[in-house]
Amino acid sequence: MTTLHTVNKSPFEKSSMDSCLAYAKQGSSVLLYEDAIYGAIKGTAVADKVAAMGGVNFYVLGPDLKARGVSEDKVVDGIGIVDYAEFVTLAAENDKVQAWV
Amino acid sequence: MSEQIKKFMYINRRAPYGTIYAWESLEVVLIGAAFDQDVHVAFIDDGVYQLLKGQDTSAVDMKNFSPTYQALGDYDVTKLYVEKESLEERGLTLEDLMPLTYEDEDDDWAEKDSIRLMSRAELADIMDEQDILFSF
Amino acid sequence: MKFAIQVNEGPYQHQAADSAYQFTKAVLEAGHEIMRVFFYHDGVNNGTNLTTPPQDDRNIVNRWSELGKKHDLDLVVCVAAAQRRGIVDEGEMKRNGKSAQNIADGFRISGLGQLVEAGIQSDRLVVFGD
Amino acid sequence: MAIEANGKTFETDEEGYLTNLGEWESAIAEEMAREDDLELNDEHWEIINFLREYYEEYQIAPAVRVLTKAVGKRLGKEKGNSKYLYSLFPYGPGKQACRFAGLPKPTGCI
Repeated sequence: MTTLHTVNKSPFEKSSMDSCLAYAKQGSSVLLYEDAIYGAIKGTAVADKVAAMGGVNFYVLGPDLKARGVSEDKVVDGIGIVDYAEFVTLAAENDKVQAWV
Repeated sequence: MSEQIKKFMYINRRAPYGTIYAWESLEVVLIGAAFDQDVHVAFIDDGVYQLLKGQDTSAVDMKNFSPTYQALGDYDVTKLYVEKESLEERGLTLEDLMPLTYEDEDDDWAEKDSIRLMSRAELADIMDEQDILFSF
Repeated sequence: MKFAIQVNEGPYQHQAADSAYQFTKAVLEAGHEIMRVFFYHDGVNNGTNLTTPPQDDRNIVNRWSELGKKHDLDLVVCVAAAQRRGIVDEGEMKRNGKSAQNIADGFRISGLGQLVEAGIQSDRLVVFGD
Repeated sequence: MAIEANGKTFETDEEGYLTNLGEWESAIAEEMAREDDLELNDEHWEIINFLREYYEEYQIAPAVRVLTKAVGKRLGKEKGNSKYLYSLFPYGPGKQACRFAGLPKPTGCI
């Protein structure tokens, strides 16, 4: 089964993104939103962790990037930028959603 | 109500008392037990602290709900997974946790352990098989 | 597809209440069904009619009520969590001898079983929390 | 609200549940029963004591189905059914017996 993992905490403050990455299987998807968008930015200490996760699809919520003043060109290559409608699509396309709250 | 049986997993990642999440999540598990689904409860990250022995809240005047985990067997909630890595990272072993058991109706009421120690990889496989994941 | 939404955080304190609303709206716009929105933990505070945010900010409670009215949503506040945090409807007010009720329009108070049932009857459960 | 028992006054909530659970004494259960037109016999006490012990051990009142199973195991099969429990406590073992036993009011979750 495929899972959409959602993370909403800054990886610099909380460990939920680390926990999520430890559980995300090949073929699953990870959506970073709310404060977790800081985990999608190039040149940070966590960017390498994201890059090392082969076979996992990463997404970041555009409206939360924009709200926080992070421009889309700062996002790590390969992370898809989605809106709420695409968040819904991801939730529907995967068999279930796991929230790393 | 729907006749289908789903695989339910309640995921506990928080320590008790600092916030109410652990207790209110246990309340859902107890209520959910009446719905005859295939229930699984996972304790990972700080969630393993919920099962620590010797909790005594008398000096902070909060309700000590740790004994309630021991009632889970009566509620037929018998698949409790504790993640090995989370214990190790916190310098804990199974010995530090409350023993939780159930009586197996299909095996002449033999007392069995409810807690199953799982590696992160094993638990990830079990999580993958679930239909519904409740997070608190 | 049938979605169930669980909201664990109160309004204004945490973006989870906003994210849950935006997601719920997007689910409906995509033509899917929302079978229930269940408010748990501090999330029950999304359902109090005593909220009075300043006029230059969004009104999170009214926003739920309006969306609920428009789409006939089942907005359920957990009774156990609500009792702890002082959210009561007419029935709970009488049952517990309180002087007023404060449940917002379109919300109802019910048991935790409604969350479990939402998990059973929906195709997807999506949790928003801290 | 309040209830008089054993020459003392005990505070109760709107539905007659004891406010301070620590104050419970058997006379309170007797008085609550009298107000419900019941007289407590050994069989009632068997259940009330069972509930108190269960609460003491697990910090929750058992769900009715858990109670019936546990009563059946502890007190005999013929007592482990809701018919028997309702015959003792017409308003239900969850509500009435828990009230007599000085347990918290069930939140009515299902």
